[in-house]
Amino acid sequence: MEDLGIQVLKSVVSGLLMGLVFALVALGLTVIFGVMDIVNFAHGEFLMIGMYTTLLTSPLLGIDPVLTLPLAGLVGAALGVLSYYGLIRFLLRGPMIAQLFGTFGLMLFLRNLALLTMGSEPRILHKGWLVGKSFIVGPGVVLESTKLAAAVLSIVSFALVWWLINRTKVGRALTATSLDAEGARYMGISTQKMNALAWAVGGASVAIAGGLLVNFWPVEPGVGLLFTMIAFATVALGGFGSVRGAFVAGVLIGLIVNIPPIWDAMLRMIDAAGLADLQIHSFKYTMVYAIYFLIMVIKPQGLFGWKQ
Amino acid sequence: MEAVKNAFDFADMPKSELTIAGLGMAFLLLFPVLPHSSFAMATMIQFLMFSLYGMGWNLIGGYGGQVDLGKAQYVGIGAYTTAVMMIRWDVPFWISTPIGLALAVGWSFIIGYPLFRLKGHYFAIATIATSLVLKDLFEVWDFVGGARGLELPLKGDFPNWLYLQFREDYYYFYILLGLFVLGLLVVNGFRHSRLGYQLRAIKDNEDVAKSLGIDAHWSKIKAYALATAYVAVVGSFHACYNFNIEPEDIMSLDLSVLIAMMAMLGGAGSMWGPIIGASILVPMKSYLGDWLGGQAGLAGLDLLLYGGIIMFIAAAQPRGVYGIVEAVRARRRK
Amino acid sequence: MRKVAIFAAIAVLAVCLMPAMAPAAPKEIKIGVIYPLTGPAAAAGRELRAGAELAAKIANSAMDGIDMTMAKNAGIKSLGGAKLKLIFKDHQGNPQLGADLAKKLILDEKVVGILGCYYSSVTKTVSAVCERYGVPMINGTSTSPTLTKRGFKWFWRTTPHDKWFTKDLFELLVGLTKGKVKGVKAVPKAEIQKLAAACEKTEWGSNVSIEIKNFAKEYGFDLVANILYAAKSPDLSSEVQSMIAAKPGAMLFASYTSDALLMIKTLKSMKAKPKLIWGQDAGFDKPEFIALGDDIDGILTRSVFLPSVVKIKPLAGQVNKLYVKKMGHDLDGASARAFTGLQAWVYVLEKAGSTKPKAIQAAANTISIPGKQLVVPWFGIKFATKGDEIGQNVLGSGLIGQYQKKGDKMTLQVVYPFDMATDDMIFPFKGY
Amino acid sequence: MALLAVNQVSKHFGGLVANHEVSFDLYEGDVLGLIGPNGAGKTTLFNCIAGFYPLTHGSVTFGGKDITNLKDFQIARLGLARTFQIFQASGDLTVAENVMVGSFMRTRSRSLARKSAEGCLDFLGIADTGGAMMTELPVAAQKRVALATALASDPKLMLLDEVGAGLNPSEIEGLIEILKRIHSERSISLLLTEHVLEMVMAMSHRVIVLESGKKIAEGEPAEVVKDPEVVKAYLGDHFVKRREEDGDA
Repeated sequence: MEDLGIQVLKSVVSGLLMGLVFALVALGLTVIFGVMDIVNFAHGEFLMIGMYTTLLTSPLLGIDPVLTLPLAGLVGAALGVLSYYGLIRFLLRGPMIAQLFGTFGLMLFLRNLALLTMGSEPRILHKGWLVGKSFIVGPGVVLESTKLAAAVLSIVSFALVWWLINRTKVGRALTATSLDAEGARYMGISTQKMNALAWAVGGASVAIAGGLLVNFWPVEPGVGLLFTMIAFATVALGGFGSVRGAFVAGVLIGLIVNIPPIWDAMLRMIDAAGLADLQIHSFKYTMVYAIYFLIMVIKPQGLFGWKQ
Repeated sequence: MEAVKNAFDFADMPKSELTIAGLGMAFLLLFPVLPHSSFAMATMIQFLMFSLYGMGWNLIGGYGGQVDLGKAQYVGIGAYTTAVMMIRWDVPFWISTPIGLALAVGWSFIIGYPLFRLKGHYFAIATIATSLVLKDLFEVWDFVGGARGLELPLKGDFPNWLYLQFREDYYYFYILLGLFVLGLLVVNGFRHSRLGYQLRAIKDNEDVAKSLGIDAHWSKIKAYALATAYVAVVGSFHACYNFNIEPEDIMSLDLSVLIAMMAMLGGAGSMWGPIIGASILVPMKSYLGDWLGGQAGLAGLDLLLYGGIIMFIAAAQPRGVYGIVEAVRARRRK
Repeated sequence: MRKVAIFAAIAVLAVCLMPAMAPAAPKEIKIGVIYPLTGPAAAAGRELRAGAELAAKIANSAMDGIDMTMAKNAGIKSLGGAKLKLIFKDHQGNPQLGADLAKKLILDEKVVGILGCYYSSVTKTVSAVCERYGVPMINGTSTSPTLTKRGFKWFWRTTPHDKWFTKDLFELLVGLTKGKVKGVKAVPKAEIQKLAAACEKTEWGSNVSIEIKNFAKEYGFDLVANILYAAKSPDLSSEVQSMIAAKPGAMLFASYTSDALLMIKTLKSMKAKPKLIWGQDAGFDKPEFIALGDDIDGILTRSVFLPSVVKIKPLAGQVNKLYVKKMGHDLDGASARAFTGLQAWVYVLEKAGSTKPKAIQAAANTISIPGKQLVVPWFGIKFATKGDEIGQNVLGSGLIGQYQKKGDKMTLQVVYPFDMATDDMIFPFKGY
Repeated sequence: MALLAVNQVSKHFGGLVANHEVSFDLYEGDVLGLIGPNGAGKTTLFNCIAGFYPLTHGSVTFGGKDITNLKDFQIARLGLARTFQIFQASGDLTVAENVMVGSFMRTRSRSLARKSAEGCLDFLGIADTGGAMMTELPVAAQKRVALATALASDPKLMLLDEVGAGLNPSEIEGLIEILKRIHSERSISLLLTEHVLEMVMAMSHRVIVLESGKKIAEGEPAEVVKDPEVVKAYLGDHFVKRREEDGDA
């Protein structure tokens, strides 16, 4: 019983951390969708580029990886703006199908550009303030430093974006654009600029996330897809375009993927060896998708969705 | 009977298109006797398979405008039904395939009902989710070999028509070509059917469609089931052709996305679109991959170009390559 | 419309005009080699290609200072000194593409036989093509046990497979309890009685998982956690938590590189303290893994070749020297086995004295290559012709190496088989 | 018996009351006008009748059958067609194909559907546009296509939402002509909402006035315009002022 209690505690802590990481990764995606109803398939590739930026510039500049984060953000923002003016604004004229198609092309392009220039082998950071450190706080409850930093950054970023959207002039302009692009234009708001801004914010936030994550996660050209799928589920579950929704959904997904150890602890407690063959671990992402599907069936707009 | 007449009615197609289609068909019929490399033959078989996948996808994704990114689950159901039935009970291809088709279509009704309550992006992501859930289940289900997959035993005595085992690829080619022609006729019939018109009306404006007595939800489910039939049959064929199936290969997100991409590149919602898309991307994948990756050592350059082309087409003409053709034709008409 | 027509015509022409290659020159024997030269396993592909190329070079020219019969004469002697020509193809990890390439090699390039393909899933489809066409295929690097369970008549495998490797692990564990391991006193069995395994959910990983389960039972160990995890997962903390919570003495893994890296990092962050960590090759012997440095000091990995083998096998040293000259680094498990795979081809052809499939088949089924001819520390090469593993080399054996930090350098020392040990084993693992 | 009976229909959106206890009857052969200022709840009422919105309270019967809980498409199949104020078409279908979709409500056969569609286009005097795409047509023609599509579904009653909006006076005259023919030659009852009062006044046998979601008057057009409450609520200053502006211009 005690084992189970501790395991629940451990899983919740680990789930919260991971959930905040998922939310952080999904933030940019939901901002972009909120403003212009586009799902960016290349989102994970922005993350990958942020990871490589930190990985490569940190030894080059001789500074700690954490200090390169502004640079990663800058690269992400530039890439976002470039993508917007080079591709996305043309896609906006077409139907949703063409938008998915176009950003998928962007994904292939960026991923294979990385493959061509960086090679396929995964790489990791070996040195840094956050690398390889973790803190034990209580019975077996571990806080890994990179995840902790990412979780803090996640909360700060969400608060910042929330503030930006709800409390600033620019934010109101963004909201106006997302509600009614035509109307916003009459009010003297440049839709183009607002969209580009959304891409800059979206790109920067996910690239910074990447720069931070590379302190713990290995990076390879294909790393994006692992996170893209989770980010998609996060954003859709929360309701496309809802910042609050992405936050809640991210944490929810983090908690879901940490259920298996609790299950295992339960099995040990009741000594049900036969059930161990169920392979609960191999279902952890299955559970995410299944729960996503069930919630969508009950609530087709997502948890906090307001846009169709 | 009118359904059959509709399937053979090509009167609404421009003459130029019919001419090209006729030439293309003649080329396909003669291909095995023309001088060709075996790699070209293998590429042609891939082309036919992806054309059929794309035609299926196009029914719901193109004509219905519902972006479906979960077709691989039905490839899996078709392929696994054929493989399991052959391995366990020696059931020939020609019997297991209709059963696989029925299972796939049944499954499509079960998940189609809740799926089509969703719209737009929610729908697209949900199709990915359902496909991944099914794949994960197959990966731990021992009855179908789990992640290890299934290998179809060689029955010997080539050519073996019962189990679709041949030494030479042209047998497979002609079988696929038969399916391809059948598939084209069914698409043509579908275009002219009540469901076809209704589905396009739904894509145009769902509220107007409903006001015209169209049960949008049910129409989408029906078209989805028909799309599933295509994919499942080719899945069954794939199992026999490849002799080995694994969830990672035939139920992956990659395959789902590839199917959708080919159809979209060629032109979603037009009859020739998926075929055009497959005729561009399949040879590109095979030959460019071989030249740039295998020989020049420039890993990734082929897919980089592929991504570039997709971006360009999507930005220039959202209706794909066929959309460009139509735009040119419209300009000439003016 | 016209544009499309032209485009279609060009596409069509491009497809059908791919010229069928001219028939093989008399003094040349073409072997098709299918490896993952690009894609996620491109790094391994480079090693594999270099290994096979080196073997071909040695076979094609007379070389001094290498104690191998194939180095003595230029080309295949029984075929009038015909030279080997390797035709490399890249399957990118895609089984369907692999099968198409095999057809291309067999029908267009008219190869005598095939070598490949590293990934077991690709080897499966390629060997099925070879079986259909009656073309011999030798496989040197795929370790899925199922490959030789199919009763194929045209497929031979030189490398030991995962069942053997897993068995080696359990022999080592038993050896530990009996004090057979170099530099380690007998360990009370209770210390390593409990095992926890995490294997990736793929063809390969799930086979390893099954083998671990079976052998644990056979050797009397308790498998307290047997996890299949989604490969290329963004988070492994739940898996590691479950493993740690089961309090195992040994942790066993089957992972590719990025998962292996994330797994070690996660183990470290959660301060895991098992007595022993073992990896089923793959991700556990890649340069980026070795670059983890102190974190992997004391970790075990199975292999068939480790650079330290040269200490006990002079021939390996001779070949390794050439390899270092070519590539700038030592042979590894992949390149040594690719080398051996092609070497088997040379000896089979020599014995057959013909390029006719039937003759090659007969030669392969009766060949016996002594262990002293090989760079890998095996007893030799001799293929099973009956029983439930037709085509499997019965004289192969695996190694278990341990990462040990010597000064600044991370080395891999052999700890199993016990009589080949190159250094004392570090036990227990120091933990994180 | 009434063809369409609307009983105490209310529709709330959250706290907002869009329709409040609206009742009226429409008899076979009627041409009924539904007027009211912007935001009076005309379109919402249409959506409630046609089943696009679930009702908050009340019931609707059509042809003696309770259709309150039927789905939109089921109601359409009973013979209640509606047109939309804003007609958006992405342009996948030609005009003829659009109209055929209407015909397909009554037949499965493509040849029959085509014949009926051609008849409807001909009836509306736009037979020559059959091959064009919707987006290529001027607004007036688009409106006629929408009418033709509704007509092709062979309804008993047509709900026409702002069918005259965006048309110039001569186009409106033509439209009135057509609607009269639809009413007389095809014997279809009509329920129309309209901003363009001239049109409603010219066509309707009876008029219902909605204001803030409530029915405030019902009667013959000539009577209703005299009703002081209607004048105050709807026509009032606004109407007078607009008249003057038109005069100035």
